[in-house]
Amino acid sequence: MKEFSIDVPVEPPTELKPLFVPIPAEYVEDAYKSDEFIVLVGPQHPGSGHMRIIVKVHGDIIVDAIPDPGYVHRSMEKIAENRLYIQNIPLFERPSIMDNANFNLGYIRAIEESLNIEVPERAKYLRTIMAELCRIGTHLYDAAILAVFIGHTTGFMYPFAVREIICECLVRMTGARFTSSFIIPGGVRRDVDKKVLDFVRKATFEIERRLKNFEKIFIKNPATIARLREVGVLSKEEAIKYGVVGPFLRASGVEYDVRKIESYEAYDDLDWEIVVADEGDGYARFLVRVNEINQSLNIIRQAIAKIPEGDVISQDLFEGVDSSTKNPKDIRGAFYDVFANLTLPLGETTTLTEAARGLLLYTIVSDGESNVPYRVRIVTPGWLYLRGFMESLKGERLADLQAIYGSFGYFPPEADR
Amino acid sequence: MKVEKVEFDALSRIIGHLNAISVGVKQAIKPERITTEYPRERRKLPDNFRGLILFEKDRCISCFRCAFICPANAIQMELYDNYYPSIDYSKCIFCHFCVDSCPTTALKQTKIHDVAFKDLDEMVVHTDEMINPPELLREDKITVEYKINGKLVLERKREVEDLIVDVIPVKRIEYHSACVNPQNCLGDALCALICPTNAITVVEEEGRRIMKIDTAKCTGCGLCVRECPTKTLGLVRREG
Amino acid sequence: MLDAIFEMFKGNMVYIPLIQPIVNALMKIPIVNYIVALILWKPFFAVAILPGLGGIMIVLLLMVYWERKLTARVQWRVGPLEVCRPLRGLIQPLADGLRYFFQEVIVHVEAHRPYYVQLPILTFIPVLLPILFIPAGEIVAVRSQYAIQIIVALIALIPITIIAIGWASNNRFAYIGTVREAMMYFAYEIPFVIAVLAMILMYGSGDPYVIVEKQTVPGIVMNPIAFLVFFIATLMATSRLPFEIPEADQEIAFGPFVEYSGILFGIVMTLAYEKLYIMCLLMTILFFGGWSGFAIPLLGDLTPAIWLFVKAVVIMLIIALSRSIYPRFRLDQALRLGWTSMLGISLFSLAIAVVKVWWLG
Amino acid sequence: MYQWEIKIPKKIHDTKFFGNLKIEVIDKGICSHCGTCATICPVNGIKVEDKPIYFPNWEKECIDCGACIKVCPRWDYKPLNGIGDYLEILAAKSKRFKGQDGAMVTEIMASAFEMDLIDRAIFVGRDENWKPITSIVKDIEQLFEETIRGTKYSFADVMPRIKEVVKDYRVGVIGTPCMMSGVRKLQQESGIFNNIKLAIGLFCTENFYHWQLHEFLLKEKNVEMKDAVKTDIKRGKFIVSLKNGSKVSFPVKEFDPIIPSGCEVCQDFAAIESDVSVGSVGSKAGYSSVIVRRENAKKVLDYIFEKEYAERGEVNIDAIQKLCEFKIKIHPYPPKH
Repeated sequence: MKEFSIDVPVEPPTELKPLFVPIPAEYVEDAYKSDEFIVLVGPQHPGSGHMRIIVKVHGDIIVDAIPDPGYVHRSMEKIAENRLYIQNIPLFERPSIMDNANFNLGYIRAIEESLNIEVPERAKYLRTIMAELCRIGTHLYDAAILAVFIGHTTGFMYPFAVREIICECLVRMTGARFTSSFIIPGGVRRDVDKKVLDFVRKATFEIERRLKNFEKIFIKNPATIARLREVGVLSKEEAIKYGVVGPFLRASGVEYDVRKIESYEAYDDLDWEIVVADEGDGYARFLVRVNEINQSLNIIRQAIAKIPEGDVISQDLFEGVDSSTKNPKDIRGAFYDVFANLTLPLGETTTLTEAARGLLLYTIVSDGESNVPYRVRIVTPGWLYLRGFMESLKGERLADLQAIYGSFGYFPPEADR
Repeated sequence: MKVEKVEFDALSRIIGHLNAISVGVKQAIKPERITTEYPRERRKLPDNFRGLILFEKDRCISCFRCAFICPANAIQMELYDNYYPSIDYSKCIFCHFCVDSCPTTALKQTKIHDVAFKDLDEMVVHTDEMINPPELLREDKITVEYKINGKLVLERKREVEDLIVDVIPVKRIEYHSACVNPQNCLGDALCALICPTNAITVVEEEGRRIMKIDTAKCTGCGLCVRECPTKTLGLVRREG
Repeated sequence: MLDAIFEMFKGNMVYIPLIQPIVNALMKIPIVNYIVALILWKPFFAVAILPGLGGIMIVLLLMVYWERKLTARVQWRVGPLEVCRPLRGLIQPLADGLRYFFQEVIVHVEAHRPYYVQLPILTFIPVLLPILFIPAGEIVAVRSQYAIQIIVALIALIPITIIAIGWASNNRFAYIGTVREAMMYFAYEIPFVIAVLAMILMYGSGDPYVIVEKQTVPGIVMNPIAFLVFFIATLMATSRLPFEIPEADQEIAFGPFVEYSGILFGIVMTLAYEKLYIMCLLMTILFFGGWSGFAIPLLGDLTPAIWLFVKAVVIMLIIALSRSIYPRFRLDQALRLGWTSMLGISLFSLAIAVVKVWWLG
Repeated sequence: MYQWEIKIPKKIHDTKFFGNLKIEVIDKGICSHCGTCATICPVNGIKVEDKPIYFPNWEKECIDCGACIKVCPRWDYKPLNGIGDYLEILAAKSKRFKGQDGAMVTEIMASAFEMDLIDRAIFVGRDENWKPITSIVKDIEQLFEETIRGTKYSFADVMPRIKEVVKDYRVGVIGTPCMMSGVRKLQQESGIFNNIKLAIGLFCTENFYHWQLHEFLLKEKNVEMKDAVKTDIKRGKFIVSLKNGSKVSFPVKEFDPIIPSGCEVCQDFAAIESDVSVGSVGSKAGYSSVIVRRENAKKVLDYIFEKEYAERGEVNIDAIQKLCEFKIKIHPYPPKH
């Protein structure tokens, strides 16, 4: 079809200038001279917010999408340089509060690797259970956001209701619904008793049962499938090229999971599979995460069945510490003595963690003598797959932007750190 | 594991629609509601719940550990007869590092998580306000507990849960400060300045300065040891 | 002159045995009797009370509450509760309306100020016009042989006001919203008209009285396909999920209504409910036997009006469920649905009607 | 009950101890700018910067402990002079390091690291303007950096940096004769400073404030310190070698107007109180004279020659003796004017 551009001089809107939009003025002018126009999605966006996407549309088709992240950048890496190693634990939970255990775990593992601490088996299992609970929570949260993006309010409420059960599990285990700061170098803060673990085990079945309702009303709902199918397709090659990570990479057919490749904690002892899909479209990305929830539930059940008795805090920590209490089951009373002057040996440690949304990297650089990190580098999954997200928007309809946004589960605080 | 392919032909679409509608109708008739009507009902919280922090003055040894470890800088030490902590709840993130740091269990967790403050100034809870729990206006008559027996049940009991938890104090070996390297001493008397219980005293005479540690008064907080620039002081186990 | 008008009123009053003693008493008082006569004058009663404005008010209050409560129920929540706890939050919509009243109305600089302010109020005209032709038993404003056709024609006016609202807003999102509204309008209007046509063909008349009379078996049983088309068209026309495309708050932030605030927003938001009410009245007449139902002696003339109203409201309450079941389709998917499947099955329903009328009598 | 006592010095003036120090030493102009007082100050109040030593707000913040007075080398000043006691005098040239002369300072420190005698050493580096920057060296690798070698002829805050490491590590210090006196006084005063395991003194006639030296060279001699690659004093002449290969030299006498008053009363040329003194005087070009004074230094030197890190040269003790006497002559105490 031949297109005719209207030869009417259109003034580019002045509103773009004072908004500190990171695009040149010519870009806007060019768009207005041709048949295209620019829509700013965000940052006060009804779905997620904290993120602006500058979208150039031609009719209803997105020609170009430029991300404008950083609205919730809190310079965590810099803040971390002024805090004790132990004080960074609550800080590093904050990028993604749903996923706190995984974010916590990555940091703690970096410290442990540097200090060469052997973590007791029981603590490892408890950490695995917590990490998986948080993974389910995050996937549910993302599913809920996806539902709200495509206008399904029930699809929003059901996952949040299920997440409430997870919160109940976490509050019984750790004492806080999220941001539990429960994982500490050398183990976990205190032992979790058998009753609570039993509750968690029962809760997994309840979660599974309730998710069946969710599956019928949202996941397998033809309207949902219609919205997500063949939308924002990233082929295997593209996904690798743009550095997409986590379930979104797996949705494009790449079998990559840090938990399998560089196994940590108790994942090696447990029986589970990497979930992969071939299509690489929005629905595949969603389904991969839905299936991962089932895998995670399976992991939790196995972990609770296999969990050994014993200490939860490494004895190495108490060595050379003049602490009054040296209880390997509860850190209470000795927390300050053990951790306040924690100093890492000179050098650099890096850990990879499979957070819910994908690969999470922590690098701690220590100068060997101060009790604060010299440098901490966090690379969050959100930041890694932002490029892939933007690329998958191109060529889709403006109405699909939300569906793709939701299918990626993009979480601005996590990406901005 | 490969994700199962989802059919999208006419028949499966119709089945999908019917499934969705059936769930909607089913839930509309008999919902599996998990909401609690909060101020009237209250969720039962576990004993280790990290809520408002209470303070027991007798146990406190003014060691400043809570103030030092606080990641949010919410704890300030206030001077009464000794130094005691006060918490700024506008900063507090309820990580309870302070509670875990306290060597004498002077700081205790409670299940109180819903306190209203009039303004920011009031959010700084001073020591004397921390000793007793805040005034509680409780509307709740019912305690709801999540119970899973095959299915999640919200067990509603007509009882009012006590929000204050009995904390078992941790066992602790007692210490006191001692002068281990008198030849290192500069006579700067920083220890005497920092000592929260005035256990270290300095008497100045002609040409000399006499330093004394009253071990009876000393709580073994270790502040002087941390402060001393020359490693003169050290902690010694209290005998008996 | 006045007497002549009074006589006209008196000659055509709604007879309700329940309140007849009071009416009789009031009719003896001068001046008041004029007012009472006017109110109970059937055409006026139809427009102003039932099934007209009064009905709309009740529907608005009930519908908003019901929709929120039902959605909450499906979603394992409680819903509005705190406004008047003994009534389980029944007057929540009233409180919301009150809030809209005291909220500041902002008219932004680039909007076309007169139209921007007037249009939400003007939308009442196309909404109320069809009500003139919807009879409820004896209570009717304008009696016409072609009432159904006229109602369908007048309903088609409503999207135009929405488009005008979007135009007056002068906003990018409002623009996208109006374009979507216009497109949706074309998608559902043709199958909708064909479905109505099928029913008219079936009953052999566009006169509601004839239609109701002929429905010994409800129309939904006679031609379920036409009902399906009509039902989906209703969802589309009133932009309810899964066809809440013009408003789409996550995508284009309430589309045509993005700039409205305060009471103007309140009025604009009721538009969809008013439209839904009219569509449901029409649906009741076409498929659910209109105002037919067993007579309640005490209510007299009011019985059919009540039946019509109750049936319409029940349908509305069922439609409210769609909101908690479906997400939103994309515009092109909805258009495809309108122009292919719905057009197809609407033609099929027409064929059924033709077959029934011509071959089966 | 623990009880111990500390001697406190006598106050001359009725003010806080830092006030006494200020009046008697700093304001009198006999302060050598060694920074020992800043090293010991328990409240970290005394500041050593490129200007006379000061304590901002001392009236309030000084806790009146008297430590600064106890360690000040110039409090109750009795000048030391001569070549001092020694075990051995020798000249040597490092094979591992390249320095201004024999690079023996770096060599001794590096060997001390190798012998596990010290964990940290405090060196003076410089920026492009030859402004001294002290750095704490943790291992031998850092010693191979270019900028920490060579004489800077400006005051540096070597002593205050000791405080950062002395609590936890064994330390090696390099400094001017006045700093060496300060180190000895510190060790007398508090046991913690026994962690200073090696003190290397430098031959010194006088030292300058960096800004004064910089300004002097810029205005009088039109020399930008940025362009300099080496500064040296040879045979009574100050020599600046520039990047373009040319050299600017002029008699040291011309420095007279910018010599700090503290240096004008100092008669200690050979760092008498150090463990080992190093300087260029008394040996051939490319060699350093080393005066070994104490056993610990002797061990290091033995180690160096055992491992053959350095080669010996001829030493001319008379030349050193001559300069010691010369310094007494030009820096009389009490000063004449």
